[in-house]
Formats: sequence, C-alpha cells, structure tokens
Amino acid sequence: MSRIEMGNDDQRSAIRRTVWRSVAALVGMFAFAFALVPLYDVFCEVTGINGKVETSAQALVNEEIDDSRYVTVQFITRNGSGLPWRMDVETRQIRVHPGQSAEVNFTFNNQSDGVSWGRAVPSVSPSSATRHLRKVSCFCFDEQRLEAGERLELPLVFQLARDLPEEVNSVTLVYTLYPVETRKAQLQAGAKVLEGDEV
Amino acid sequence: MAPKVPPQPSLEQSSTATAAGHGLAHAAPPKGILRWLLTTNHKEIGSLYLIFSLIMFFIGGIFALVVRAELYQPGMQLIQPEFFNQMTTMHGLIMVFAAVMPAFTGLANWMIPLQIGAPDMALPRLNNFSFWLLPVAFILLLSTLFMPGGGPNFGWTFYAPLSTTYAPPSTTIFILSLHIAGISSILGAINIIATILNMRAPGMRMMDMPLFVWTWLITSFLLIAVMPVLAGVITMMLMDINFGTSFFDAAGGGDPVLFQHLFWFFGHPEVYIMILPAFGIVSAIIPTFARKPLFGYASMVYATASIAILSFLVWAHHMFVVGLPLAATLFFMYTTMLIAVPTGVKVFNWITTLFRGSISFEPPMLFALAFVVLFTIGGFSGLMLAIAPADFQYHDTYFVVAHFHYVLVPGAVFAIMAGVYYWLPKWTGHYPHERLAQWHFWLSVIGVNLTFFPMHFSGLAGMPRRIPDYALQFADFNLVSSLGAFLFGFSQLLFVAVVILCVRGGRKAPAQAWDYAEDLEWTVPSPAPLHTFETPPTYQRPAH
Amino acid sequence: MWTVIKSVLAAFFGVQKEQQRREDFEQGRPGAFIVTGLVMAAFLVGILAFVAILVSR
Amino acid sequence: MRTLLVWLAGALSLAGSSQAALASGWNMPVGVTDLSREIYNLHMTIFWICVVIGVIVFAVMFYSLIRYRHAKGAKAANFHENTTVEVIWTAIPLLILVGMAVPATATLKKMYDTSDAELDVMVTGQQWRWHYEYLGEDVAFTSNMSTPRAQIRGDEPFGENYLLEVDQPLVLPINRKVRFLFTADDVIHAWWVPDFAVKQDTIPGFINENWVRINEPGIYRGQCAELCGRDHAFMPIVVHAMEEDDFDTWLAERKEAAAEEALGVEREWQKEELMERGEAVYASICASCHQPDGEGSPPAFPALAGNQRMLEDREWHTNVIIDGVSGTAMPAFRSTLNPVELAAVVTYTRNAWGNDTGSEVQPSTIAQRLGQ
Repeated sequence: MSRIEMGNDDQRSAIRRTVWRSVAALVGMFAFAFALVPLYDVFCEVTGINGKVETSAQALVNEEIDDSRYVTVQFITRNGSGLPWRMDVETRQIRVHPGQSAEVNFTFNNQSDGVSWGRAVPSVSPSSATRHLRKVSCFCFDEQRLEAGERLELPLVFQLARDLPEEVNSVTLVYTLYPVETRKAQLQAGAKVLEGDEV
Repeated sequence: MAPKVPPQPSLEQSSTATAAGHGLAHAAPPKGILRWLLTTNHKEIGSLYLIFSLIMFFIGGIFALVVRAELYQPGMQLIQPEFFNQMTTMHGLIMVFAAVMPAFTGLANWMIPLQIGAPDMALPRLNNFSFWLLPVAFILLLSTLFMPGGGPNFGWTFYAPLSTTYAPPSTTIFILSLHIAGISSILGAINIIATILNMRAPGMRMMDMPLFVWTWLITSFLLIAVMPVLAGVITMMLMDINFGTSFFDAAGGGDPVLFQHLFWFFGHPEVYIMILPAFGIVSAIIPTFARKPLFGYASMVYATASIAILSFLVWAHHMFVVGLPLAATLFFMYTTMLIAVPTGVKVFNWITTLFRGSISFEPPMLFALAFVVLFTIGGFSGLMLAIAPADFQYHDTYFVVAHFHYVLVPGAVFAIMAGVYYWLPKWTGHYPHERLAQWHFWLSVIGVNLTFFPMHFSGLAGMPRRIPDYALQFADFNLVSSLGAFLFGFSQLLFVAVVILCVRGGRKAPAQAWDYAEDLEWTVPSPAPLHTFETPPTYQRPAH
Repeated sequence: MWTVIKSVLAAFFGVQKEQQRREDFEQGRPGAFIVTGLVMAAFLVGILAFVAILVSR
Repeated sequence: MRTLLVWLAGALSLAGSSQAALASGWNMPVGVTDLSREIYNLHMTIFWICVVIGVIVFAVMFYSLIRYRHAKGAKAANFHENTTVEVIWTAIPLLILVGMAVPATATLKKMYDTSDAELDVMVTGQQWRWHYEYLGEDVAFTSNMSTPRAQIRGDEPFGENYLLEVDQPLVLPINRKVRFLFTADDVIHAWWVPDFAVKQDTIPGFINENWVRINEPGIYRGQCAELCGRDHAFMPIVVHAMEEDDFDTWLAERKEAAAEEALGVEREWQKEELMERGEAVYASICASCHQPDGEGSPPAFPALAGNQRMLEDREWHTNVIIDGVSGTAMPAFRSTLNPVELAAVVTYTRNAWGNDTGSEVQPSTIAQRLGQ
C-alpha cells in the first residue's frame, strides 16, 4: 500500500535492522531490571545502604584494639507477625572497643505446640557503620527450626573494625523475627535430611 | 541555522499529494467499525490515539474531581477513605499512562511522517496493534474498581509492601493491564525510532529534523530503556504476590526500598517521557507565531539529550527520606540540581526566540506561552525540591503535588492542547473557532492556577499528600483548589466543543495554515489527504 | 580527537557555533562523538560521586 | 499575563509578611530546632533566588510580548544563535547552583550526625498508629488519634486540633539530643513533625535514624507522610516537649506505672474489670480495622462479631493476637501490649457484640503463655 510495502528493499532492511536492535535493547533492559536485584544487594553490602549486612560469616580480623574509644552497641529484637516465638537477648547493650570481638547470646523459644521455622532479619544503623561490622557468627545467617516448646540459645559473634568512622559512637543492631513459609521450610528440611544432617 | 524549509512549498511532487488516492491504486478501505479496527494509516491511528487519550483525560479528570470534591472541606462527606485512595491512584495511573502518553503518541503518529516527509510509519500493522492494546489495558484497569476489595489503592507509585502483601486481590489485574500498556508504549517507540532513522526525506539530515521529531526520537530511546524496567518491577511484584518470592518482602530477605529504586529508575525518565515531546511542540509553535527562527536549534537538541541522560542519574531524589547514606543523598542532590541547567537553556532559548520577533497570539501561541511561564514555575519548585535538606520538609506534601502538577498540567497537557490547536487546520482543513478557543485558554489558565498554586502553601504549611481528610488550618487552600479544579475540569468541555466544531466546519485553512510555519507538514494540503508523500519530497535546507 | 572532545563539551553546555557544528556533522563520524559523549557522561558521574563521597567523610 | 499576576501576588504575599506571619500557615514553619531554622533559611534562600530569576526571565518575556506585537507592526529580526549569550546563561545558573549546593551539603551533614544522643526513642509505624519505646527505660506505649469518628463524619463540630490530636503524646525533653530509631510492622509509613524538620520513612524489617534537639518546650504536631493504606490521614503525631526536670519526673512516673501494671499480672481479675479494660484497649487499638461494632471490613479485616473460628477456639484466638498473622495487616501484639491488656482484649472480644461465650482469660495465663 505504502512505499514500504511496495518495495525499496534498502529501506526495508534498514528498518528491520533498527527494529532488531531495539528489540535487543529491550530484552537487555528487561534482564537488566532483574540483574539490578543482586546488583543492589552487592551495592548495599559494599556501601552499607539501608543497613543491609553480609548474610554470610566473615572472618575475624586480627587487628590492634583501639583502646582510646568505646562504642556502644545496642541490640533490639522485634517480632514480625505470624511466628509464635519469643526472642530475647541477654543484654540490651554492651560497650566495645573498635577491633575487639564480642559475643552476645540470643534465646529463641517456640511457644506453640507445633514445629515452626523462623528467620531473624538483621538491620544496622547508622548505615555508615554497616561496612565496619564483621559478623563472625550469627543466628541471622540461617533459618532456624524450633520444635514445639523448644528453647534455643544462639550466639552472635562480631567485631567492629578499627576504621569505624570517628563520629560513630553508637551502633544499633536490630533483629526482626519472621516466619519462614511452611512450604519452603519443608523443602529445606527435606534437603537437609537428604544430606544426612541433623535436623 | 534553523532546519527549516522556505515558506513556499519546495517540493517537486507536492501536487501529486494533493489529490488523494490518485496515481497508486489504493485498495478500498473496509467500511464502518472494521475500518478503524484494521486501519494501518498513520493519520487514522493518530486520530484514534488522540480520541482515546481525550476520553481517558476526562475519566481521569472525573476521578480528580471526586478527590477534589471530598477535599472541598474538612471531614469525610462524600466517599470513604478506601475509595478515596482508589481515586487518587486511578487518577494518577490514567493520566500518566492513558492520557498524556497516548496523546503524545497520537501527535507523533500524525505528525512525524508529515514532518520528515515519509508516507507512513515504518511498521503500519504494528502501529495498529500497539494502539488497540491500549483500550484493552485500560478497560481491564478500570474494571478493577468493580472487583471485590476494589481497585488499586496504593498510589500510582505503588510502593511495596502496600502494593504486594497488603494489596487488594485485583492487583494482579492491575499488573496485567500495566504490562499491556507498557508493551503498547514499547511497540510505539520502536515504530517511531524505525520511522525517524530510516524514512526521512532525501536530503534531510538528523540536524535538519524539526524539534518535535528530535524530542520524540529521544523520548523513544527513553521508553525503550525504561519500560522494560517497569515491566521487570511489576513482574517481581506479581511473583511476590502469587508465587511466594520475596523481592520486596523483608520477611523473606527482600527489601521494600529496592522496589523504590527500581520504580524510580523507571519513574524519573518516565517524567521526561511526558515532557520532552512537549518541548518539541512548543519549539515549533513559538517561532511560528514570533515569525522568527528558533533561537539555538542545536543547543535545544543537545539540552534535550543531556536532560535524557541526566534523567537516569537522579532517581533517588524521590527517596531522600528512605534513609539513603549521606554520600548517595549528596550525589543525587548534585545531579538533580544539574538538570536545571539544560532545562534553563531551553527556557532562555524560547524567550530569546520571542525577543525582537513579530508576535501574534493565536490559540496555539497562547497555550505555548502559558506553557513557558507555568512550566518554569514548576521548574522553580523542582529546583527547591532538589535541595535535599529542604526536601525533608517538602517530601510527600502538597508542595510536591503542586510541583508535578505545574509541570504536567500547564506543562505537558497545555503543550498537547497547543499542538492540537496548531495542527487542527492541517487535520481538518478548518481553523479552530478563535473566540471559543480563547475562552478555553483563559478559563484553563485561571483554573489551573487556582487549583495548583494554593497547593504550594498548603504543602509548606504541612499538609501531606494522599490524605482524604485534613486539619482545619488547610481548609482555605483546599477550598480554593477545589473550586479551581472544577473550573478547570468543566472548561475542558469547551476544548471538546472547539474540536468538534473544527471537524465539522469553520474558516477554511490553506496548506500553509500559519504564515511563518516552516516544517514539511505545511506543504501538504489542508486537510491532509489520507496518503501523503508517497513519492518522497526532496528536502531543501532553508537559507536564513 | 581534541576537536571531538571540544565539541562534546560544547554540547554538554548546549552551546556550539553553527560553523563548528556544521564541520562536525560533515566529518561524518557519529560514532566518535557518541563514544566520547558517553565517556564524558561517565566521567561527570565519576566526578560527582567522588565529590559526594569526599564531602560525606 | 494573568498567571504572572497570580504568581507575583503569591510572591508578594510571602515577601510582605513578617517571618512570624509566615509561620502562621502560608510557609514552612521556622521550627524549634537549630536544624529546622537552618533548613528554613535554605528554603527561603532558594525561594528568593527563584523569585529573582523568575522576575528577570518573565520581565524579558513579557517585554518582548508587549513590545514586539505583530498587531503593532513589529518586524521580526532573523538572528538565531549567539554563542556568547549561550555560554553566559549556562555558566551563571551553574554558579548559582554551586552556591546553593555548598550550604545544603553542610546542613545535610549535620542532619546525618546521630552520634552522642542522650536519649533513644524507637518509633514503630503500624497501620494506623505509632508505637514509641524509650530504649533502656522500660517505657513504651502506643499513640492513637483521639479525634472522634463522629467529628470526621460531621456529626459533631470540629475540635480545635481536628485530626492532629492523640491519646498519648510522645514526651521529649528539651535541650537534649534525642535519637530516633524508625521501623515499621507492616507497610512503609513516614514520621514527620514539621517543627523539627524530621521526616523519615519507617520501613518494615529495616531501621532508620534521625535526631532532634528541641529548643523550646511546647506541643508539636505532625502527620504520617507516606501513603500507608486506608487510615493514612488518621495517624497523627503529637510531641510534648518538656523542660528537662519535668521530663525526668514524667519518665520516672511512667516507669513506676509500668511496674505497678506488671504486678497486676499476678492477681485474679474480675470479668467486669477485664471487660472494661478490654473495651478501652479495643477502642484504641483494634477498632480502626475491625470496627467499633466488631463487623470488620472484609476481605482485608475480618469480622469479629460472630466469628465462628474465634469463638470456638480460644487458644487460636489468643495466639492470633499475640503472634499476629503473617502476610496480613494483623501485627503481633506480643510486645506492644502487656499481659493485662492482652487478657482484657481477648476477654472483651469474646463477650462483646453478642459474642456471648462467657469465657474469660486471666492476665496470669497470658503471662505464662508469653513465658514471662
């Protein structure tokens, strides 16, 4: 009907080329949107945005303890909805020197008559401290399973790096307890049984 | 050197275009409804887009008036808060995705082939498809209002987890309709890029293209870059709601703030998608009625491009209060302030175009001038919002509502109306009724300012946005805003009247409808026949 | 190369002499301009990010 | 032209009035902290810069529109570029922007410095109320809007502080640096008190910080600033700032009251007592979703009146209130209500609106269930 459909092969192939390039860009951008999810996590961990912390254990770094200053570390536990657990921390706050490692115990108590899975989601404030917090061991790395009425004590071992910014003299660690969906929990339980681990 | 052709038709074959349908055998188009369902003609599809967007403009406007009626005085009189939230959400979604964007796409369909001397869009059948996706998308979206639990009620920005864990059941339909609308925009953008890059009249280089074509080219690139990101975000929402993932749910290790980053990575370029073509329209109208070439054509192109690039670097200025680290806040504050520079360049260029011109005030010019003034005011409040410490006070208040309505209503919407008045003679062969158009203009200008100017004050005084009821100290501002909104809303009926009268008759317009208008569309007869430029014109650079 | 950088810089500012622009466009190597533009955009981002991080310390 | 008049009128009305008059509701409040004053000054500086630029730009524009009218026979010039002018009008705005960025950066740095706080308050946003906890002080309470629904419906005349009044205001000392920790239980809210220039999103699962040092005692009001669902407009913030001594006294009294309440867990409560207390708790905590008549607003908020599952299974009923229901708006009240309040509200909901189970729950039972 129009010029395009009537011929002019050069133009038609040029148009086709443009279209394919656009489509490639589109697909790329769609993939990029999903790639942003892990990228964002990496970015957050590197920069400490949003108090997101490493979700896996870090090694303790042997560095000289900075005796010249104290940092107050506060621990706050919160309950998200839907998990019949009680979460306590043995102390609400401690004072540590940068470079020093510390251990604090948290207790979890399943108050229902059924087994359930939970996860403590960590958040750190101020965000400028996040990069300088090394967690050697934390209950928040894994999902926890508690039998009916079971009580579990788990430690948090951490170290504040010596290069913690000068102006930071108090760091708050918040743990919010959320239920892990049953379906997901069963899958993982199954996997663990297969691996022969103690469940 | 302005990229214009001389006032006289300079096309060898312009006479061939005069008589529609001659020369080449055109198959007889199907009659009635089928003709519109199956049309692949860029002019007919452009009209469909424009009519669709006008209808949606009124539907979104009715939602806005419901909101303003409830806010007329303190207390809940007319509707419930749940419904209020649905109204604000729907108003935003409809105006952004169903009114402003399709209106620009409609203008692009009509005018880009005419302005570059192409016989049609590059992909006519795709063009038809991308239009007909729109009614499907928005009928779906509107139908959610009648579903149990109501329609989307989480604001047009649909922040998680309000839009996921706590959303009404209809949210899945909302996501589906947004996907369809997004596909429509993307297909439209591909078509426009393919047309502009490959189908310009022989001799027309990129830097000879009218600014409307340039701004649309850049807008299309923005669309291709960010609509897939929107699609990605809503897909993640869909998975969070229906498949138990937790992209945005802290309980499963996700992060609600990630949603906002992704949304605004789409959302801020989206804002420019709605304003860049407006720049193009105004840049065509002002020189025409100042009878003087556009000042700084090249810098207009560069400014548009740099606004587009910067738009990818400023998204987090919508999120200054979510707790970004200091360095991020500073970075986004600086980039946002930087956008003021190319935007300022544009305004200065328009005003310098007026300087020592020979200015007349036909309806398109009135709207274009109001655009320059009122958009600039919106730009000023935007600059204030960029100052991060002050934004902690402005954020999510009516000050923000005032800001973006100044940029979008007397900004984008006035530019669309200016464009419609400017090109109506070309579309219908008649000039729009001047008196009525002037009434429409003045009532709109007064209505817009009555509605949105007091919002600056109520926002500064501390009124949060998206609230159905407010404290007593905001009562006076809201009363004025509501009266203004009804004035503005009802004066748009005049616009419909002008358009209908213009289609039916009126003073006959020649091919060169406006004395100094220079782009290629003015070389084809008015009304433009169904098929134009079937033999490509040879573009001749004007000698200013 | 230097003229390319100069032209791109001028474009960033949104100013360019018509004469120069004409020459650039007649040179007919859009790729060079686009690449330079992108590099300089990245450079700009780098500078701003650097300033932001520096100031926030 | 009319637009310019409107615009100028607005600008002049701002310029013409004194700062005090400005604070009375046309402009951003100056506020009662050093930072809020600094932010106000930034705001006014950038505002006046915009006004000056606006006046110049629009003056040139309107001069051109009037002077070069076609109707008056103006002949158009033909120039369309001038590099010098273009460089100037790019460079000048750039300099102005740098000039603005410097003080803005300085203020921002102060806003981010939360170190050396003397008091920590944890602020938790919930649909649709605020929960405050004085960290390390064993004092915590929920703050609900106290404007009666009848006023909102228009059945009663508006009170003086319509929609900006709460049952229990947050009490803060003046002259002390108070650090806020923000989080939320359900969706994102934003805690905002304009007089402090503090606005911060509260995000479920994450923690945010901000701080305030109030200079003057008084009552300061604000609102939630992030759309959080149906009653977003109805979760105001009221802060009562006291002299330091008064604050210490208040805090001591609150601690004592909390301790006394804890003792109440031990004793046996009469059903009437529980019903009375439960009615109060229900009205302030539950009624906004489940409605005062227990009818709820399904599907989001189920009805409690005649709810079979709830009436048949007292333990399930108690558990839902203590632990919440994941993926819904029902939060865990384990730590925001004490055992007495929990027992009272369970008893009340089992016996109100024709729910005549006759059963009651003692605070001691709840305490045991909570492992206390």
